[in-house]
Amino acid sequence: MSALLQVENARVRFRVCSTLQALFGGVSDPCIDAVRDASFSIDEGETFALVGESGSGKSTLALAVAGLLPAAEGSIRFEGAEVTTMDTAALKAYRRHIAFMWQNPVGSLSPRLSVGALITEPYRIHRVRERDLKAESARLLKMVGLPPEFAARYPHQLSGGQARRVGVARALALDPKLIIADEPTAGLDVSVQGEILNLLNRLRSDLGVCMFVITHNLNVVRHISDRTAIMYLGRFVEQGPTDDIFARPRHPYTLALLSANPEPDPDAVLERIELKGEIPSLRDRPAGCEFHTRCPFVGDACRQTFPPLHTVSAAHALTCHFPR
Amino acid sequence: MSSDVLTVTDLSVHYRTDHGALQALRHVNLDVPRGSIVGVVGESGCGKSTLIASIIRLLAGNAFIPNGRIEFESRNLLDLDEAAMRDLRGNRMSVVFQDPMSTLNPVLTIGRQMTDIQYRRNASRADKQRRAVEMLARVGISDPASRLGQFPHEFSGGMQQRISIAMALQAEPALLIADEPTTALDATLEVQIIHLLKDLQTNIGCSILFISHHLGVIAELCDYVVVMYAGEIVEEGTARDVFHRPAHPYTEKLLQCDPAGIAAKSRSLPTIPGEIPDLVELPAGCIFKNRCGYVMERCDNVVPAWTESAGTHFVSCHRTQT
Amino acid sequence: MLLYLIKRVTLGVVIVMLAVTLLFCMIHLVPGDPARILLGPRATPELIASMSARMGLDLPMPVQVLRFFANLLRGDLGMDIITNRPVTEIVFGQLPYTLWLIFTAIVFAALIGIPLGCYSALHRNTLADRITGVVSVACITAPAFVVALCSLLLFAVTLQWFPAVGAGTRGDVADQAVHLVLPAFAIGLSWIGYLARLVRASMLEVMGENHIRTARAYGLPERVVVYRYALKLAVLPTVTVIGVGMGFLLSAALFTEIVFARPGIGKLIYDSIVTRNYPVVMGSVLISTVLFVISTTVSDLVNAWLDPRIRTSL
Amino acid sequence: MIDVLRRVFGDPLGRIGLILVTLVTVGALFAAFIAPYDPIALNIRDRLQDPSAAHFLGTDQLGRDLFSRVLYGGQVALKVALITIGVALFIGVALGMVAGFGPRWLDNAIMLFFDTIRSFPTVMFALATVALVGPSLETVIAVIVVTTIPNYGRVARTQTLSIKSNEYIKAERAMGASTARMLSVHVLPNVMGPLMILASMDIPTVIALEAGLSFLGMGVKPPTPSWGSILNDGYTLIRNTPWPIVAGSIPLLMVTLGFTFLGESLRDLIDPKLRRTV
Repeated sequence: MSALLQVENARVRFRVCSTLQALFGGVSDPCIDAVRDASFSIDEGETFALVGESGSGKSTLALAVAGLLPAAEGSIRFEGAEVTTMDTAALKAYRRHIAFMWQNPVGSLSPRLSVGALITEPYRIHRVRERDLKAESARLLKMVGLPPEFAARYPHQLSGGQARRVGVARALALDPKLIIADEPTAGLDVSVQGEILNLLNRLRSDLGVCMFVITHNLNVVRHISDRTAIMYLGRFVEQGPTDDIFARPRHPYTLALLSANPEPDPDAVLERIELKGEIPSLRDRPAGCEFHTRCPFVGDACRQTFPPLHTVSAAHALTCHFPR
Repeated sequence: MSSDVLTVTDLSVHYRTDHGALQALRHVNLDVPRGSIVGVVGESGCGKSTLIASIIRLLAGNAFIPNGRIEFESRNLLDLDEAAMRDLRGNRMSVVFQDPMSTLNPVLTIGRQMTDIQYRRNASRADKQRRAVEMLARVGISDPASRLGQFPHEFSGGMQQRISIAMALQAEPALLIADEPTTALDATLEVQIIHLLKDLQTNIGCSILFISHHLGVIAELCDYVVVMYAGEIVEEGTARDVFHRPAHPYTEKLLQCDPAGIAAKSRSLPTIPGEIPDLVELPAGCIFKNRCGYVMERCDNVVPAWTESAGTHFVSCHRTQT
Repeated sequence: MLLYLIKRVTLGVVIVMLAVTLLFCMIHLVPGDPARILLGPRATPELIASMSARMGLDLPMPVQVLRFFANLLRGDLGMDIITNRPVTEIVFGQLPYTLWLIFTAIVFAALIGIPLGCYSALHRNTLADRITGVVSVACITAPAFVVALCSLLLFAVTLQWFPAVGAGTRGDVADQAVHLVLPAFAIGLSWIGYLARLVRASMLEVMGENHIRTARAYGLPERVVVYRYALKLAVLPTVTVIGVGMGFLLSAALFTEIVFARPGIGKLIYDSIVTRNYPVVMGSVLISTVLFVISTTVSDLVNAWLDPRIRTSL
Repeated sequence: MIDVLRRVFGDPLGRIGLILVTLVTVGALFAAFIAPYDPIALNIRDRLQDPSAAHFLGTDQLGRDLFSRVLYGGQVALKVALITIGVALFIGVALGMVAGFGPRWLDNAIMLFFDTIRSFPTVMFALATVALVGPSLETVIAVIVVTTIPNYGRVARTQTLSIKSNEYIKAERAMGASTARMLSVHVLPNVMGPLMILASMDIPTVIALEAGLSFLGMGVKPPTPSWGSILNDGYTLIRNTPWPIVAGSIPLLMVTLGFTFLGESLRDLIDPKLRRTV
């Protein structure tokens, strides 16, 4: 099995206060772990989804994968090459093979460039001179279902859905091997969400590109990803094949997330799992199982010890004392 | 006294723009029965926010109301002067807004803001504070007395939304307007807020006008549902009617599109192609015709009438009228 | 909070030290011997040498800078080379005049400008707002020394309503107050306009924020919404602006003091520059720099005190 | 460009500004054709005259025609304003962008430099320099350049910082763009808008500063006409005649008002959001 991307025990730290402040304020550690012990791999042609709520560290992990944030520990390998130790030139070469789709569709487009210039920006950055930029922009626009006239428009003249498509077109420019999509449907109406998801699915089957999707919306995940990981407080709590996770979620947090997405039916029998309280601060991680402060099924063991890795199948694992 | 707390009749709201009048709301009819929860569903640009702003009469400066009545507890709000209107706000009707981070004043303490809005009560400061503490406890804020002295930014988003709800319900209003109160929150917090609202509604016995684009939440919380599209109400009925027997093609499509309703894994999700028409130069006929799958000849130039499809179920579509 | 204070004060000290060093460098990089310039072309070499020694100019520059700082720590800014009085005594003798002038000007400007800005914001796009807007802009741009000259010409020389020169008799408060009117007006006029525009803009911004909508949605009386909920936020930027504006205020004070022949630090700097009295120049520039640094620091602290969001993040 | 001018002209404030600025500029540029007299020719017989048909604004103590001196004085004012603002803008933007985009220590160092310069009250700094170097137009220009660099630098830095946090810059970085490309293609065009407006509103400040220095006798050398030196003459003669002060004040107020109205009007047209920051 050839993994395109292999992440092992990645840890990303952020400095939250200065050393001086830490010294004065009696804070023992001026850093927090935004991501901790994250391990996953994405195989050729696969779509991997990372699900979590705000502050779970999912976007941070994606930035670390792209080499945009340094990883404090662990390894991130792309086609066998270690990303964490790459120099500037190697990183630039690496970034030819990965492409980002950003959360904010309009905000991720430079406001003073036309759509045509925006989607051919990767060619200019990587000095790809053999291609005819005008023809390329028409080709890319066509791939994402926009008419070629759009090349002359500016970002503020685009609707949310159109800006998304431009973002996809730009991501496709250099025929990347991996597309990292951060909240691909955020801010879109449900009637437009489907269009973007369908587009991503189509590109995947047509081009065979790998995708790394980051989202808080489990409904999105179900329809586009092969494997899914759930993140809480910077750690993976459950990881496995998407179908398995939806058919039989094992971690209480996964359960709660799934039940928080009710179907539009007033008669649906609701077994909503309501979590207590709010996500704890990363500065002050709970002892034992980090989810125990909110878990409806909390037991004594959860307060004491960090839960062991529980393996359901070769591909499906979770960290919980009492898997469902 | 009618059985409805709020009755909106034939309400239109336009905005003056450089290109002409933008007709944000057109001939809207809406009832909120006493003690019920009415949900308003619609996507961006459907006129939800304008509807709320016109009910609480805090419309933008360039808005005007060419026709309509908004009857609240048997008085037409559009006839009231500013003082009378102000007397209703926060008293008989109150609002919970979408973004909890920005709805509270950042430089005043929670306690100050919660006692300020009790200015109508002829009570001592201590008494007002006691009332604030009591309300905070009711919305599930632990150790409320000591938190009165804190500023909004010292609370998390979910907590801020609880405080907003506490403020809104402090005067036990007859009508609570909730404008996408959970959109800015994470899913697990959304569940908490929905349950809180439902509990408080039963306890206090007020009516709620609940605005959301989240179909699942509306289905779970609301008794009646109103579907809006491009400034019009296209369908209205009990939650069961609307979600089980959608009569308008837009409702039908919207329900199909909601990924939460699609249990089977699908690589090709339903969508509603096309875009909302220009509200300055309205097309003739049905407003939804350019995106409708059942479009007929009549849709092109005849505006569909508002008709009863079954009992409490209303719709404006030519298809149901044949 | 304490840490922030320490940081600010350290930064202030560093800035003052850099500024003084810069001034030293300028004096020394400029061609020509200050002692020679001071004594004129007919001075004998011996006289120049002794003057140089007295001013410490014969020492290498870094030593001079260090000596200056060492003396500074003892509160000694050197001697006036003409009158031979301590510079500190001269500077601190003049400082109160300038401080009073600046203080009166800014209070006068705030008292008129802030309410004017509020009024404009609340009556947006009315005729009154437009007129206030145009007048404010016109006031902002009028250079202080031109206003000083024109008001001197009109109110003192032609109409003779106010005295033209000086700061009034010592001890006679009424006389001193009368002498303050025109200079304070000259400095404050542009600040009226500036504050009015600033308060109007920030008031409009605050009034558009969501929490004001919330306050209205609770039926709070408009008076409470404006003065308790909005104004407190809207005046925050003015505090910063006044703090940073100390530099402009001092510059304006210099012109006004010269035009009205008032004592003060600006006049002192001007006179000592004209007479090449370097120790006095150094001393007074140092003091005005310190004044500026203090005022920006204080305004930041006041801001933090007024705005709980900043207060807790410190 | 034509369109912008037309829109500025449509706004009453903008129209006044445009007219005032045009009047002063034309007067200065074509002073040689318009001025009825030589601005430095002495004519002791006609000294201290009140305004008349022969001398619109009267004459000074040396009998020089004040109207002619005012026209030529405009040349000095505009020259100083354009050169200083151009140079200061260029250096300020470069430093500001580097500070905003570069590493933390560089940012701190540049900011410290800005703060130090700013902490000298401008005029005192100018006076000190002029006193040391000797008065001349070049000195005035150099001093004003140095003191206004921090103004532009700080705004450029703030703008850069806010642009830097935008997702489109992150997107560029993720595509592997170099710092030079990000700065020149994506940051600079977005920084320049607000700065151009700020610069146009700084023109009157600079002109006033030059006039102020000349008023103190620290600017242009006599007999070169400058609005400031006209005012200086007027100040010494204040008890004899009001006209030199009037003659010096009118063009100064015209030009400051004109440029400010123009700047305000431009700013409202181009970027209403900027009201607060400038």
